[in-house]
Amino acid sequence: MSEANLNQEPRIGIFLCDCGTNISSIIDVPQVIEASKGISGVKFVERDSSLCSSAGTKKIRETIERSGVDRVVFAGCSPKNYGSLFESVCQKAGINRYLVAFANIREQCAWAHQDRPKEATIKAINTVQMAAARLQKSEPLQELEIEVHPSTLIIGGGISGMTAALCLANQGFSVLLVEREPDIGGMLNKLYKLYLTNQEVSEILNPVIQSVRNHKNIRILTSASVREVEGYFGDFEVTISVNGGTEKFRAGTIILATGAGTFEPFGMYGYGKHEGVVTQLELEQILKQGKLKHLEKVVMIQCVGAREEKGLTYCSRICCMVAIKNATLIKKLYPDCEVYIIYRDLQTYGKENEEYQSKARELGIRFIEYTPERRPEVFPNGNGKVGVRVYHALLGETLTINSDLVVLSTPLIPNADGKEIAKILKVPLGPDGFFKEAYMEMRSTAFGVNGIYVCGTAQGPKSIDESITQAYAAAALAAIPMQQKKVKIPAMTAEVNEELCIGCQLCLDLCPVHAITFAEGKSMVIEAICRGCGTCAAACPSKAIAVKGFKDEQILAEVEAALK
Amino acid sequence: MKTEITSISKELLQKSIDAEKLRYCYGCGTCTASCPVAKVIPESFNPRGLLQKIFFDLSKTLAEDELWLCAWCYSCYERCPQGIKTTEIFLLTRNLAVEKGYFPKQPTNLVKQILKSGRTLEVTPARDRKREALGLPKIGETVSEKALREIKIITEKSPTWRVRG
Amino acid sequence: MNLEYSLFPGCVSSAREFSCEISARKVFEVLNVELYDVEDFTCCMPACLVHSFDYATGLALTSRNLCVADEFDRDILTLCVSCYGNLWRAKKLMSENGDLRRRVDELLASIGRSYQGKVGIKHSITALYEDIGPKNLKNQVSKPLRGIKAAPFYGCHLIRPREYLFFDDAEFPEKLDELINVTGATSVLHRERTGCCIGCGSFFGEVAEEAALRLSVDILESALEAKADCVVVTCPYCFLQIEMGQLLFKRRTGESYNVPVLNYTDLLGLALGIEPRELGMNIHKIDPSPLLEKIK
Amino acid sequence: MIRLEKVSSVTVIGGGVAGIQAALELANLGMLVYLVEENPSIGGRIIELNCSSCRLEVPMDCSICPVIPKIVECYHHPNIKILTNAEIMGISGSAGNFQINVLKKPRFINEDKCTACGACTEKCPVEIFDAFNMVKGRKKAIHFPLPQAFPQVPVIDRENCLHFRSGTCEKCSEVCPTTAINFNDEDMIIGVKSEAIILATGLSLFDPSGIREYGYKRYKNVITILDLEQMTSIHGPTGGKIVRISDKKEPKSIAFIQCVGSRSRRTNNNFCSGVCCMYTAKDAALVKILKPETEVYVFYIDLRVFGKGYQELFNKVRNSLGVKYIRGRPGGIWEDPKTRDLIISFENTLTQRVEKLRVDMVVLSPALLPHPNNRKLAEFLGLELDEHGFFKSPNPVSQPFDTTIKGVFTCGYCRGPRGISESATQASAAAGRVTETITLAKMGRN
Repeated sequence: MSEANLNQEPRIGIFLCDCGTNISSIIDVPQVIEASKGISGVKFVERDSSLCSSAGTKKIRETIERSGVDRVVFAGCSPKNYGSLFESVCQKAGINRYLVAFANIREQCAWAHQDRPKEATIKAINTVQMAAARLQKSEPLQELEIEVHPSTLIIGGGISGMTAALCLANQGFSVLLVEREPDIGGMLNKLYKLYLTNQEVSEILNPVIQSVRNHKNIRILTSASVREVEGYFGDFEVTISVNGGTEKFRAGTIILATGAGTFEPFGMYGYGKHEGVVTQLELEQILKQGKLKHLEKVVMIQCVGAREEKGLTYCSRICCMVAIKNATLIKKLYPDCEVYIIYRDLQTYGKENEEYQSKARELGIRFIEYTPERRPEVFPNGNGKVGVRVYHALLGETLTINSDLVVLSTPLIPNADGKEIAKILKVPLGPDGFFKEAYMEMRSTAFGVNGIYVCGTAQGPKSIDESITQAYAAAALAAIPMQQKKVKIPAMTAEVNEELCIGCQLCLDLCPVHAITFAEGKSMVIEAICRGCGTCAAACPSKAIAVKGFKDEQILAEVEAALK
Repeated sequence: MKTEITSISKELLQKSIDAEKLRYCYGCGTCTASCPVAKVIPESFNPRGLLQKIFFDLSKTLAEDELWLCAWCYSCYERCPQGIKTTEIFLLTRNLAVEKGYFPKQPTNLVKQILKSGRTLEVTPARDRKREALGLPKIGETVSEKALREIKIITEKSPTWRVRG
Repeated sequence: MNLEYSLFPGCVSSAREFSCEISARKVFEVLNVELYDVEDFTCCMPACLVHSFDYATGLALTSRNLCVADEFDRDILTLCVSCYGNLWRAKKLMSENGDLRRRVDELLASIGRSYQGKVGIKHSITALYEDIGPKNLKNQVSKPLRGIKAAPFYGCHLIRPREYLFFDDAEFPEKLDELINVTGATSVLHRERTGCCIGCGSFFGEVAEEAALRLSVDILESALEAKADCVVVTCPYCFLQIEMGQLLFKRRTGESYNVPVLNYTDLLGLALGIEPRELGMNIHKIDPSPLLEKIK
Repeated sequence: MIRLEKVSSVTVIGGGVAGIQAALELANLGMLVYLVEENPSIGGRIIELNCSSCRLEVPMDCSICPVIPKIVECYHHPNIKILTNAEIMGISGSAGNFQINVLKKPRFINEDKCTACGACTEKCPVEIFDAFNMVKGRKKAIHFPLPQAFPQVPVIDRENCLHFRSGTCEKCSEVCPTTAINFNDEDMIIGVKSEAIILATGLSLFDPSGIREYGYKRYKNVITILDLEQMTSIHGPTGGKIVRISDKKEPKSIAFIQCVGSRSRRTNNNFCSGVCCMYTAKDAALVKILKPETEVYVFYIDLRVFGKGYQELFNKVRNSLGVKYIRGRPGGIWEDPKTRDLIISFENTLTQRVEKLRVDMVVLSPALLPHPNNRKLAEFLGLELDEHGFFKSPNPVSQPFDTTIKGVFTCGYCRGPRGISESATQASAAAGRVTETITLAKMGRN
């Protein structure tokens, strides 16, 4: 067993993986082995055909224990793939995980230069040398373990926020639900009936509101907003302004469910100018109040303000279905009414949506395709009628429809206060203005920032079932650290050398996450908050700050090895 | 070209359950892409466009020559992803056209020939003699009297078969 | 094997394209198959024309022919794929016992007939393939047509729609190719093999004529691209269109294709050792003799 | 750490993206998870896809790379028991107490001993058909699973292995340096008790040869998008090069055809597979980036660009990369018998022009169908399926991943078409729902 001893010369072991033939078919592995053996401090170079296999991991552990090295380089695939696996194997063999380095000779050498094997081999040798050079200057680091407070702050009391709240509260966690409006329910309060099931919204909304209100683990604050979030994952300190004053709360995790707004198409297709031109949301209100008078012809226009080259570039995902639903409702109310949906591409993805579209077609709702090059025109046509002139791209003809009502389908847009919330929570917004998740494919409800999650239309336009799904997913992610009660945070945080610190406080202003405090004339890093970005270290005029694991001497050693 | 959209004919939809399927057409163009007529005279015939027109403006479509250009080859019928019985829908629409008094010249003449002889093509005595000369049996200017009589009885019951001439 | 059929010659072969009927009668005679003429058959009353005027009346007129055929205990044998497809369509529509069927039954009752749909419907090609079979045909070939490359032209209603025509695949049929190869000739793969000659459908005067001409030219080009010596058809309508197309093209441009068009029965007849004249090949408008010389 | 004997157990059926993600969330929430997978390795459909962004260094979502660490994590998680080569034989009981009988078929190779050296596959004398290798089309009777499957331990095809057919060959076992091969492995029935079940059976592929006019399986250069994904995969049979199957030449023009068998009453698949428009956009981009001079066409009906960033990616693919989009579903394809080029007949429905296009290669996007195993599972559990074979939800809006039976939940494609991202989100969600349900049930009991 080998404990890294800084007084001793570093003892390095190198594992080289063939990755089946992925690496060995391009890179001259024996040459890399030969070169690696010459690196100072290297005690062994071990080659394997597949280190990630069960046999491979067993071999890693045995080899380390037998040789007594204190640092290990893995030359193989990207650490994205098996990095954490190899680190944990090393840890079991007694090696601090911060003394493990990776040389990516598969993606960055073998694959990137598959047509130039000679150069790829040289690059592979360099990559291994750099990793080893860096390791020689590395120190063992200890991760900080933080207790996670079993409570969640949920911002937004719409269907997503409420669903997440119930899921967590039912697991015994305490939830604080903060809603900006005087009442919970969110966007659904404004809607009439649901697509797919044609139920009234209240049928699904009311039971959820009741459960949330009656749950002993949920506390609701309405007409309230989040002012400030301090602290860190596991122990956030939240300031909420409510009832004209502010209150402070503690939360282990935070879920963002602030929802979205709707685009108001003033100046487009006569909206706000001609009577008889409304948005889908307004139509929804009219239908809900039972005030829709008999109509002969209704025209709905899709993608109003959406899917544009500039501005709102995205597809709002739900508008086609909303239009088809409202068209269906009108058709059921007045079967003789002709209903037209003028669309660009029908977004009736999947099974249920496509089936719903078919049913609408069975009811005789008619679909007209337009292209962005030739948009429909809306004009007043006397007697309270609105004319719609549209080039039916599939017919190759211009049609004129003398309609009683024109309904514009407008996209969901980011909430106006999104920017402020993003700033308070230090989470990113995407180019479309919606909250930007960590990674769309596998982590659509998480942020790069740990302990904060997102769900519902705050993350992007989506339907009710998709919002509910995301709410459960966000709740599951938030529940994991609270269930485990503790989280480890990476040890690569900034560190202040008090002797060198001159107290200029430059770092305080620059730190994007407010992890630095100032006391007794010196800067101090709160490790639980610091994400190791290195901004402070780069800026410090007296070189008093360094990021653990990324110290200047480590980086310089790596650079030196590269230039050798 | 401007068109005021009129109500779709209830008659057409009630005629046959297959015509209902027309509503499932999302205009993918498989029919036109498969159509031999559209291949050679696309400016005159486009089955996809024709289906859209039937759906959007039936009354105008009834008067159009395009309706009679389908060659009845069943290529589109065979390939339509939505299983729309295109060929049959064209036939039904032609029925409506005839009901409304649109009698295209050539088909009408052929039908008259059928009423007269039981065949679409005339067999003149000279042609019949040629048959004989080639070793084929003579068939006469008309089909059998009995058959011709039966054709008359059946067609007299149809209002649209009152082909004046 | 003693096969017999009720011959349903169809308007085109009876009134125009005699060669088709001549060669079919001769070939079946040689194969020892009895073809009976039926007095009361009429035009098949093609859906594209007759049913266009009145669906139910048209269907009654077509079904009447099936009723006539039921008087004899023999399958119908058509020479024209249009008749074949049209009769099958009637059989299919009559099997769906809806309002349409009831209306047609009334009309048939008015002439004292009732639809049974007992006898089968064959085309000369389906009879040759299914009832006699390529193997039996091959055994009877006495003059294999080696050296001839033939471009098969299946004809729409032999293969489409699959909904009620089951003879061959609608997109990649192979049975006519197989029958061609039985004669010792070689079938060639060409792009228009399942194409349409527009003969039995499109009606609108000059526009349709123009379309027919262009399609004929396309079919000929397709055959020539595949280096075929002739086009082999299954239907007098296709025969007529592809021959006429060549004559019209020559009149219009002065250039001629001179691609012989053969009924499949012509090809089979030759292989069975029948003289071209006996098959009516002497009345073809595109002279087949250069092709016939190729055989030797 | 978590003490397993006290915790609740959940069975996840299906080891694809959805199943893996659900298993991981549950395991991290402190449950004991049985992950049952019918194939010899976990990973599911996604490991058949290519790695695009890592290769291209373009900001494009890679389908496979973010999933690989999840597969590894899942395989090594102390709370997850993975049963590969396993078939569900029967399920009894109800919510809180399901008894699941699993038939674990033998692998014949000791996963702990195998070093994946490949000596066995090299020596094996039997070649069999390989559906995932359009180019070579062959693999050995003992072979590795797809390159990104886990574990990377060879599999023996019992049907074709000479040892199992006639007892005449033990070549693989003779050359194995670690004596990992054991022909005497036997079937095992394992009884699993679970409080809840998550179904994640995934999808199956429509056979596009059913759409006869496109000539799939008849024309060599008509392939499916999965074939292309394999070809463009660095692990694939061509090492990432796109070639025509007929002559192994790089195509100068490629046409993609959407909605092959989907959105079709003719095939009884009257639904949209939900993912094809975007994976086609991604692969069309990949072709263009790899070889910008390639002409790329996409035939579509409606562009389904509903997801986050989809429209923007599509704009880029069409406007910047120059992929030509044509609205129209081709009528048919004819193969030039000499060159094996493909001539597509189509109508551009936005211009009403009827045209022909000659291309070197055609790539079809076949309909994605629910997994056939759903029928059997539905029978065991008394679940309702829809007419296509997707699991039904009691209310698709408010209970998107519940089923008609208490304690049984779904995630991923088995409930309806969805992409990787939505499948993964649903998997996390289903895990949340299961935990909630189990906690509530326990509190009710106590």
